[in-house]
Amino acid sequence: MLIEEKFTVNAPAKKIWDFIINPELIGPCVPGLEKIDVLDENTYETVVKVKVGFIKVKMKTKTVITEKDPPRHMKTVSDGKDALKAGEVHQDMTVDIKEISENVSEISYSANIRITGKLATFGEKIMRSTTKKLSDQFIKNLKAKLEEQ
Amino acid sequence: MRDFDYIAPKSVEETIKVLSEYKDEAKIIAGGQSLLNILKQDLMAPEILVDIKHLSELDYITYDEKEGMRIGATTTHHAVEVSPLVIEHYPILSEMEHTLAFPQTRNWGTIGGNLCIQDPTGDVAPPLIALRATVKIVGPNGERILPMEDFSTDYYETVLEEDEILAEVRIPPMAPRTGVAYSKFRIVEGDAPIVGAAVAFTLNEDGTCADARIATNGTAPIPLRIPDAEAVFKGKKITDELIQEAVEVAGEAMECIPDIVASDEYKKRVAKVYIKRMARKALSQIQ
Amino acid sequence: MSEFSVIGKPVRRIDGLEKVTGAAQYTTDIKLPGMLIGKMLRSPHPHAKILNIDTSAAEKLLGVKAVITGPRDTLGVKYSNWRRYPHLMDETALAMDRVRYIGEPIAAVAAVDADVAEEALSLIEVEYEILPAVFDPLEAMKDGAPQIHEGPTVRNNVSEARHFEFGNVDEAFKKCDYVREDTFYLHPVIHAFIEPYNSVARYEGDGKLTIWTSTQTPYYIQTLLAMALGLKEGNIRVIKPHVGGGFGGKMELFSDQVVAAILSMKTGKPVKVELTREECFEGGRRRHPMYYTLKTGYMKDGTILAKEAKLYTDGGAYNAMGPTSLYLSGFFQMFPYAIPNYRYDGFHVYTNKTPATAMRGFGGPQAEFTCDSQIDMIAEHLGMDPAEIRLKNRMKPGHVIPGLAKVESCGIKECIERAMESTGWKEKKGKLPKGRGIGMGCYGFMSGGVFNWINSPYAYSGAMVRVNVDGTVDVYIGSAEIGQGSDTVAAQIVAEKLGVPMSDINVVRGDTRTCPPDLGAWGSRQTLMVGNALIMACDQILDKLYKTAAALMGPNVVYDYAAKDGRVFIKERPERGLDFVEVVKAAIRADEGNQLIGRGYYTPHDKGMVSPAYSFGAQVAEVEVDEETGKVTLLQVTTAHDCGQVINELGVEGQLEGAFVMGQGYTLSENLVTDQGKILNPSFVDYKLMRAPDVPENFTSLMVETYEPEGPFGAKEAGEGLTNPNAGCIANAIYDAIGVRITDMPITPEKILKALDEKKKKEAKG
Amino acid sequence: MKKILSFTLNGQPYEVAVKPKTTLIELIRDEIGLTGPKIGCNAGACGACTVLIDGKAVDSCSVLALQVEGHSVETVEGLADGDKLHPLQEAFLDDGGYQCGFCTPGMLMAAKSLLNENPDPSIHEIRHGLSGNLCRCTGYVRIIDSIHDAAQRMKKEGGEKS
Repeated sequence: MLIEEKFTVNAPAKKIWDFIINPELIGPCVPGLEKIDVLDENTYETVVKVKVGFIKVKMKTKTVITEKDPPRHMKTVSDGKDALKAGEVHQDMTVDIKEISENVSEISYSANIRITGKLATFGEKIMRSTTKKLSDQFIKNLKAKLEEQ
Repeated sequence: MRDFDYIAPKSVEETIKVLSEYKDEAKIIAGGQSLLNILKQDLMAPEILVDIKHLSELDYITYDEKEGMRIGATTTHHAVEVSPLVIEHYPILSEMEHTLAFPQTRNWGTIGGNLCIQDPTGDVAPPLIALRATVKIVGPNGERILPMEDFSTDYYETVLEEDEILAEVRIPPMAPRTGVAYSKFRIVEGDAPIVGAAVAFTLNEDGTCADARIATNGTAPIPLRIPDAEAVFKGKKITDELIQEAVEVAGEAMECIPDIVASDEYKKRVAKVYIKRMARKALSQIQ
Repeated sequence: MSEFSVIGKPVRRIDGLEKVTGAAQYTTDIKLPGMLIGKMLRSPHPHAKILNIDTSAAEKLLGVKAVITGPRDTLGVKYSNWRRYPHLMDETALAMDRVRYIGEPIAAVAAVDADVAEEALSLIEVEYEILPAVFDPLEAMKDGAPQIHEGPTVRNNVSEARHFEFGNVDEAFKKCDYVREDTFYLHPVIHAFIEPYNSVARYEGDGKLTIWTSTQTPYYIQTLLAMALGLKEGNIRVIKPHVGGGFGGKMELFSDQVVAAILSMKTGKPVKVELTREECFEGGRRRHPMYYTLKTGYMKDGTILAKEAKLYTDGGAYNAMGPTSLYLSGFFQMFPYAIPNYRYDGFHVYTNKTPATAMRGFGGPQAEFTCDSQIDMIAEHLGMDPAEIRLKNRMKPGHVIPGLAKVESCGIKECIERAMESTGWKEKKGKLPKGRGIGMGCYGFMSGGVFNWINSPYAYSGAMVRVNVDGTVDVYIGSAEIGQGSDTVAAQIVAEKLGVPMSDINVVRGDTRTCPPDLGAWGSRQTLMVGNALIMACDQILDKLYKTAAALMGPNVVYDYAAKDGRVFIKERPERGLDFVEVVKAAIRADEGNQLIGRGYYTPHDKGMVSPAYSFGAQVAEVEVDEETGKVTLLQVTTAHDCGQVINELGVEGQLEGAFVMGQGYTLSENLVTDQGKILNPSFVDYKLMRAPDVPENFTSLMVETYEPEGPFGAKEAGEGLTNPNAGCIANAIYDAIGVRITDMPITPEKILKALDEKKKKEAKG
Repeated sequence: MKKILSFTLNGQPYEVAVKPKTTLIELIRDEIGLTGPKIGCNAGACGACTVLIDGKAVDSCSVLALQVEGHSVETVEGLADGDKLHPLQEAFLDDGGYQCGFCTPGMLMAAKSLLNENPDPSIHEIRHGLSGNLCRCTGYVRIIDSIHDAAQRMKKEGGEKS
């Protein structure tokens, strides 16, 4: 499943970069985030609880930032496992930030998500809508945080 | 399937009590035609199943000239399908049930269970919405009545609290000069719908539209009532042009989700075709 | 008027009573004392190295009796039906150090019940190193693509290439008035037999093992299991109870069989391994998806001079029967037409998906879809009737495909003509109201594959017939009844030959300990091959009986004898004869009480590369297309099939109807959808099979009888061929109805609407 | 923890202790040992496990065993009357209504349910009545014919009796 989003934020690129590179800041924007542990500069672990239809998923995920080109480009690889073994999620994400004007930037990201196990099969229909919903929620949170200051 | 405990309460009252006690550790089973599949996949792991399938106090179909019809939640699809009362007063419901899933599903599955699972492609809700049905929900604090279209909240989710059950579907008497139609699109017969549409019209004596109802399945995470499209008809004489206009309005309201069977654009397009066809069919029943 | 007593007559099947009373025993019904339940752990990754498997927690679980992994508990033998061509053998029962598709078995457990076994699986910890994966054959062939198998014969994931050529293709193309080239895509579907894969193994000690299993090929299982386990073939007894369908999906050795055997050897108890439906999808097999390019050169009068086919098949992670599907998909491109110049190149490409294999039609459905679609395009281009161009280019009896095949009997002309007549083709073609259309598809199919990949030293089919003193007959055959009715056909052939009633025939089958070796149920081979073996066996018996009868009657001249209706009599003087039982008794006495046994075998000789005989057929479908939704409804379908002499009419009709409906699903609804190697619809809820209300209400099967000299009583196949023309036939009917052609299978309503939109756009532009 | 279940199977009363999660098909096949009904998909989609509950076809894989408390269950094993086959069975034999036979026990019970309710169904009604039963071998045509034939036989038999 490939998710591609593009949206603008009223903030300069540098500000966005500092925000998204910091797990402590970006973490809370992720819907359902329960816990975040920063392991090192480029690695962090999260526990996210989401409801996919009637399925309650508790995903423990390790994310590694594999490419950094501040303040324009970053790549991450994430591997997550559900506590109840409903499935695993692997995600390769690319984020690009483009400053459109002094205080307006465009963020585009594309996430190639591979889901295994029951989540992938039984939840296929719901997964797409849920993923979209979560992604929308994330963007909303991110914008709110970045634009509030 | 994971192990669970099982209890078969003897009444609705007892059911509510059990639910209040176990909260989200309990799950209600009626016919279980969808639930068991979910449990077999270990996608849900309740501590206890509360079986209401056998509750005869929820298994009934009655009709009253003033109040209309009441269908108990554990009434099977098959009972609705063949009920003389249903066939007489709301033939569309019998027709809908006749093509719902398989005979085996209809013989054991219940109308309430179907609504509570809230599969967004489900057949039952759209015609009920078109018929202005309401649902009775019973919980520890008594009952509440909701319009059918307000019952579902999301994919496989409803307004029911952990200690509530859906007890009854109520359908008001059909107004004179009313036509109702429902049909669905499938590639394989007997299969779940890809999309479906229900349309109801009530005409004034002068032939103008007194009321319209449009509801679809498979076009959003929940059964979708589309008031904006209904409004197109209000007070007007229903023509093919008007139907086309309403269909376009209806399309705007849909948020179809693509899946392995069809894209979102295609689903929307076919749902619009079905609204058009059902509108014509409903109209033809009155004229 | 046929002279037969049983052949071609409506007889009840010999397995009927047990099947309608629920008494028929399938492997899944077998429960042995002390039996354990085995389950397999499968890979969640399409391509990964296995770094470590920790089974310690699973082993400690109460109720677990054994846990096995590939490297620790198996011989790691690579096996498959390709014993003669070892470079194609690429699969092991459990992964050794790498997994190549989602669903590949890694470890297995035996436990006291299914719950414990499943829990044990969840306790096995596997450490993977995820490798890059590739899912499309064209991607997989590119330089730099992940390499799924190493080995000297595999290059850029191509495990096998097939080429054949005859005539002078390039010259012929130059001579042609027109040449056209089209590319088609064929999608993956599954066999969808209703009985899942399952086996019960019981190790008896001393290297002896009995296995009950749902298979089309008991003999292959015996030989390959011996190889995988390091046991002697003869010490392995394979019992095939009733089988709940196969369709090509159960003709190989599978992990459930090997794992059940190893678990039984480890625990000393019988072990049952039964796949869930989801496992049948993920860990089973499928029909090959293909990119198929077809170039055809033709003359103004419709004569086809040359063809060139090139295809890339998505073989999945292992070869399975892919190389033969590949070969046949090129071969059947020629059928049922006389193509003077032909070149074929096919490539079997590994991908990180479930392996693809033989499935009813064995490469034919893919070939015929492209062939039938394109021949209609050519007909349209020339303004010819599609039936006429087919008739013009048809094969004729005696047709020779250089180096590949010789076609003796061929009733394609009659098939086309009868299908046209029965459907009112001439009145309908191009004349139906908009939204309705009629289309044709034609085919020819093998009647008994001559492939001996397994390298069996035995004959392809063997048979033994024993006549008891009371005249009852025991028939021992190694062929595999999997629902197609082959045991009944065998009984009919013996009853006819010996002139005894069907009720006196007892068929002993499905047990390698008692039955002769036989290559099994694939390639539409059973009627022809076992039939011929049975005829040989019966002839030996008749020879003895005729000599005995002659001695008993002592006629003054040497007469020919015959056996019919319970009598042995002088052919020219039917009134002069003896009771069959009397002759049998006398024959046994005369031979010092030695049993009256006939033995027969059949192996085709000098019959080309593919088959000793070919069936033919034509199909016409009338469809209605809803132009607002794209939905296709089949109004009427007629098939005319040349199966030589009909042996069991009810059986032939049933096979034709079943094959058609399978083809209908292939064309319109079935599709195994994957996303990065993960099957998204591994259930009968989401994988859309045709159901009773979808079958055309008006289905006619016409039997065109020819006489096939190589067939028993002149008979040929009836079970597979008709799977092949459906997609092309329906596609052609859709084109006739609404003027859009779908070349990308399956033909979904959505694709039809899209094509209609494009057509309208084009028309608007002018 | 197991619970006690009382029900009738092919006319015989049964009292058995079952786990709550045991499905009806598991009870019938694994505990009681009647192997007529089959498991094809275990998801209520193929109908191979079809049995009758109170005369109506139900997928026994999609019913918890405990839910048939007090009900009457009938499997294919209960279809014949001793040695006398049910007209449906006779018709399936004569008309080729089966091939591999794996779907047949479910098919027969779905057919019986249909005929219980509608003794004289049209071909259309039969097709519709079998929508819950998958058959990969026959293409359904002969099954539909068999059921139509059985209905005619039953009508004739009924006529002879009265």
